[in-house]
This record gives sequence, structure tokens and C-alpha cells, in this order.
Amino acid sequence: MTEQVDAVERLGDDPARLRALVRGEPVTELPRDLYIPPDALEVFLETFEGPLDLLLYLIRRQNLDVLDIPIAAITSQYMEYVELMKELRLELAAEYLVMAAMLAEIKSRMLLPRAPVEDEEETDPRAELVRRLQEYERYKTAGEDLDTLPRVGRDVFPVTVPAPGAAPRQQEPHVSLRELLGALAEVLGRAEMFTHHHVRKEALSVRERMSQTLERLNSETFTPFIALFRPEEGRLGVVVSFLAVLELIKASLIELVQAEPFAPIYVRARA
Amino acid sequence: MSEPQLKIILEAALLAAESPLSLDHLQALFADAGAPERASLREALAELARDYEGRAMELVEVGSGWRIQVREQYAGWVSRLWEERPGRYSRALLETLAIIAYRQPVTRGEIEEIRGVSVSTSIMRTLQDRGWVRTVGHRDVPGRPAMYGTSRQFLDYFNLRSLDQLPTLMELRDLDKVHPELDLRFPEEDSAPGVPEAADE
Amino acid sequence: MSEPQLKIILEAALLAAESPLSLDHLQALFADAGAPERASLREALAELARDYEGRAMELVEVGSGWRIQVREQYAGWVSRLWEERPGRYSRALLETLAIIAYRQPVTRGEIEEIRGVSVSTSIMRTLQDRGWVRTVGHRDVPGRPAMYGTSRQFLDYFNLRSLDQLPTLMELRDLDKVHPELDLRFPEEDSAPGVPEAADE
Repeated sequence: MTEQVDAVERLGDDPARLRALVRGEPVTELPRDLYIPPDALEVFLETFEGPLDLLLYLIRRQNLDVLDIPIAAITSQYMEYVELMKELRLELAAEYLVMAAMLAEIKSRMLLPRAPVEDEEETDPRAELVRRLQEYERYKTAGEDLDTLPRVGRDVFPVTVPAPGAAPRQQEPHVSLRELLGALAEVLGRAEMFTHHHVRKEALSVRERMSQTLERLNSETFTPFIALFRPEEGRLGVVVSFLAVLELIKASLIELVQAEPFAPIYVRARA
Repeated sequence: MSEPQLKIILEAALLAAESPLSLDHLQALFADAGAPERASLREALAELARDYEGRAMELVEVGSGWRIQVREQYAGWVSRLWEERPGRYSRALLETLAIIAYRQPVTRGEIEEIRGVSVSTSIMRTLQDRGWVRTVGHRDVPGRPAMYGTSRQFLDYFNLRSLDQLPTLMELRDLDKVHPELDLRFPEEDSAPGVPEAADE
Repeated sequence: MSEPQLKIILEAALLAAESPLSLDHLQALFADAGAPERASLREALAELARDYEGRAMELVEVGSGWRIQVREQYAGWVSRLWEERPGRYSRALLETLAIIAYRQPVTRGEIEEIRGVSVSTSIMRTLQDRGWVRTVGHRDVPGRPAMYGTSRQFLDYFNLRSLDQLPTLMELRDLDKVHPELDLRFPEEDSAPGVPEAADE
């Protein structure tokens, strides 16, 4: 039984007899810095980011190693703070109470003789708590580190200067031929054009040439008829041009003028 | 801390400022003690302006003070930064374009008749701005409406030698079977410049 | 028009840009023909960075690309331009952000487990509104919780090129290894008959 009592003492049940190693030196005195002016207390308690943060504070305040927490002492200090929070009616997150229960459980497990459990490695009841404390501490530190990194708007100022004369350029959308034809097929289907007068094979080059011819003509001046034909286009080109002229006449878009028989023929757009 | 050069402090402030800084403003940077004379400020600014010779930026004095800006001769390069992502054309625009291609020369009224709905002015403007459609004449009826046709750029864009390469209206019924040799891909698909976009956005 | 020096064109673009420019983006400035090789771009950028030695600005590479910024050492002078002090972030926000940065992809539940308290919705929203944190997927467990990761803007904001540049995370120590002298077993156990010593202990 005496051995067991030793173990408990070693784990620091009694703060006054606490023995902890700080840089290899045993520490037996608790730093007495618990007193905080009452008006500051509320602000102080609100600065804790949760039970792990509060526990870390309690441990660090005493220069203790996370790996060697005097559970009983820490538990009672933790409970003091939780009571304070309750008294001050601070919004006490349920997490604080869960942690209190966890501490109490660890404390009891460390005090009680362990029933031998077969085939189960004995682990320190504090192991899980220590793991969580360390895990939290590393991100708490990482958060502090993050805060010290150079930051836009505080430490570094990206440069953006005006550029007179520069203006956004609109990029034009891409269209595929398939899209274009698909659109036409749809509109024709909608107009039921297939069943009517457009089923014949249209010579699109004639239509194209109609546009080109029209563009060259105006209503002010007469253009010689023969100027509409370009021999270098060959027979087919001449035929296409001729058909275009006929179509344009049929559509009353142009008119032909001949002063007398065998005189040159002129063309102009109908005004 | 050794005091940095006056002109470098001014440079820092001018580069970071969101609007031009007046001499008063620049002087105020030096708070209470040791604010430089206006003459020294002017001198430092002149020096800074000289430093920027041959560079992309310049220091200019505008109405409300001094500012650093990109020289106008580089405006063209800067404009490319701000190119907007291409949008998509509306169905109405594509239909209008197709009708003009197949039925040219054609008036807006005729397009509307075929489509069964009116054609907006902005569609006609877009097609003309793009250089695909132009006015080829005016129909000799009251109001003298413009007649539209397609352009050479239209053929170039769609990689066509002539309009004859387009399928006939008959063939349009079954697009997939016709003209397998037609280049139905997006014309600029291959050469589209890499969109400089973060892969994870 | 004689072609300006590559580095001067880059300088113009970087000065005018509102966010960092990636190499792809810089290359795209040169549109179709004659876009410089990435190697030449890098070279020109290095030259530019050297030009800025001794000046108020510097050229740095951050998460989403290159940017010109006022050197940190002049932050004091520059911040006098603004009345307002830059905002501070709460510890809760910084810790949450740190966990996401170091542990990504991570769910809200995992963040809460590490911090030992619940993570407020407003913090998650702030982080996402600032563009630092985004949903990178969903964990394949009941409820399919979102997994969070940091963005390029996060790197940009903290002046980092990549996550590797974050300060190293504190090391976790093993309870048994650090205090081997601490016999944590209960006294009786040693002498308990028939308990075989685990070889791998």
C-alpha cells in the first residue's frame, strides 16, 4: 500500500508536495499567481478558447510539462475556474463540463488499484488527455505563428497602379459550325420550312454572290454589267454571278438599263 | 534604424496609395517631427521621376497630387490582362446568323418572319461588330430596310472556302450524316490561348 | 513599333494587375505568336527583381503567381496613409485556419475535436468569404461532411509561395519515450504471476 501512496504523491495529488521536473530541476513550490483582480476576471475567463486551452494555461502557468501532469492538482484548479465561470454566469460551454468529468475519471483511475486485465497493455490513464493537449497546443501555436506571418494590408502592400489608356478587351465567344447548323435546323423545324418551298437544293454560292453583287452596286451610279463577271473565276464562277444577277432582278433588288439595242448594259441597285 | 532615403519612403507611399497624394499628404507621413520641407519633397519626387525613365511606370502630377502610373505606351499590354472570358452567344443570335448565311441577302423583317419572333437590334449589331455580317444593300420597299449578307471573315472563321460547303437545308435534317469532311469543331479550339486560371478555382 | 524589353512589358502588367499573375497568365499576354518561353519569362522576372533592389518595392512569388509589393520594411510608413489600423483576427479564427492549413483536407468535426470546442459558423463563413478556405470534397461517412482546405488566396494573403513555407508544426512527443524513468504501471503488476512481458513493449 505504501508503494501506491508514493505513486500518488509522485503524481502530485497535493500541490504543496508537488514534485515536477522543470528543465531537470525538481520544483516543489507552486507559483502563486492565482489572484486576479475581480473586474479583470471575467475578461480573463472569456479569453479561454475552451477546456483544452484552460488546461494548457493551468499547466503552463506552473511551468509543468504536458507529459507529466499532476492530475489531481490540475483537476482541482480546473474545477475552481469552472465554478468561477458558473458564478459569473459566463456562458459555460458543455465542453468544460465534459472535460471536468474526464479529469475526474482519470484521477480516479490513477488512484485505484487496477484490476489485472488480460492481454491488454497497461496505458497511462492520462495518455489520451496528454495526446489531446499536445495536439491542441501545436495548433494553438500554429495559430499564433500564422498571426506573425507577414500579411497583406498589414505588412505587405501589393502594388496596383493605374494604367491610363488600358481598357478591358472583350473576348469574343467561340461558335462551332455544328452549333450554327444546329440552330438553323431547329428554327427551320420550328417554322416547318422543310415541308415547303425550301427543300430543293439551294445553291448557296448564288446567294453569297447575290450579297457580293449587291454590295458593289448602288443606286446613284450605273455599273457596267460585264464588270460583275470575273473571267479568272472560270465558267462556274461566271454562271454563279449570272444566276445571282437573275435572282436579284427577280427579287426587284436591281435593275438593268440598256440605252439602245446592243449598247452596253448597266446595272444599278433599285433605289 | 537608419533612416531610409526620402525618395524611397515617398516611393513606398505612392506605390501603395489608392489615389494621388498631395504634397501636404506626403508631408503628413512624417508626422510631428522632422517633416521635410516642401522643396525637399519636390526634389525627391523629381529624382524619383528620373529613376523611372526607361521603365514601365512614370511619376505624374495630376489634379489632386502625385501618382505612379503605367506609361500609356504599355496600355495595350495591360489591356490584355483584362480580357474578359468569352461568353456564349444566344440561340437567337446563332439562328439569325444561320438564316442570314442561307437566305442572304435578307432583311431583318424576313429573318423575323422565318424565326417567328423579332430580332433584337443588339444581335444585329453584335454580328456586324464581329465582322461576320454586313449590310449589302437596301430593299426597295417602304422604309428601305437593310439587306444583310455574310462576309469573307464569316467563311474564314468557319473554315469554309465558300458557302456551298454548307449542307443544304435538306441535309440539315440529319446533321451527323452530312459533310463528314466539314470542320464542325470550334474553329479556335486548338489555338485558344491558355486560360490563365488557377486549376483549383 | 520597336518591341519593348520583355521585362518592361512584364513590369507594366505586374504594376497594373490587381492580383498576382501566374507564368501562364504572363505568357498569355503575348497572345498567339511569339509568346516567350517560360524560361525567358523566369529570367526576365529575376532581372526585374534585381532592378528593385534598394527600392521600395519588391517582386515576389506567392501562391497564385508573381506580384510587386511594397517591402515589409516600409509597412510603417505606408500604414500612415490610412486612418484605420488593419483588423485583428480572433484566436478562434486563427486556430481554425491553422488546423485547416496544416491538416487539410479536414472536416469541421475534426477541427472541433482538436480544439475541444465547437467551431462557430460565422468563423467558417468568414474564412470562406475571404477566399482563404474552400470545400475540397466530402468525407464518405454518414452525413457526408464537407472537407476543407486552403486556397491560393490564403497563400497570397500570408505572402507564401506554398504551404511548405508555413512555420513547422510543433513536434508531438510520446509519453513513454520522454519519461522512460516514470514507471507508470502499478506496482503489483510487476510481480503479478503469469503475465507475460509483451516483447514489443
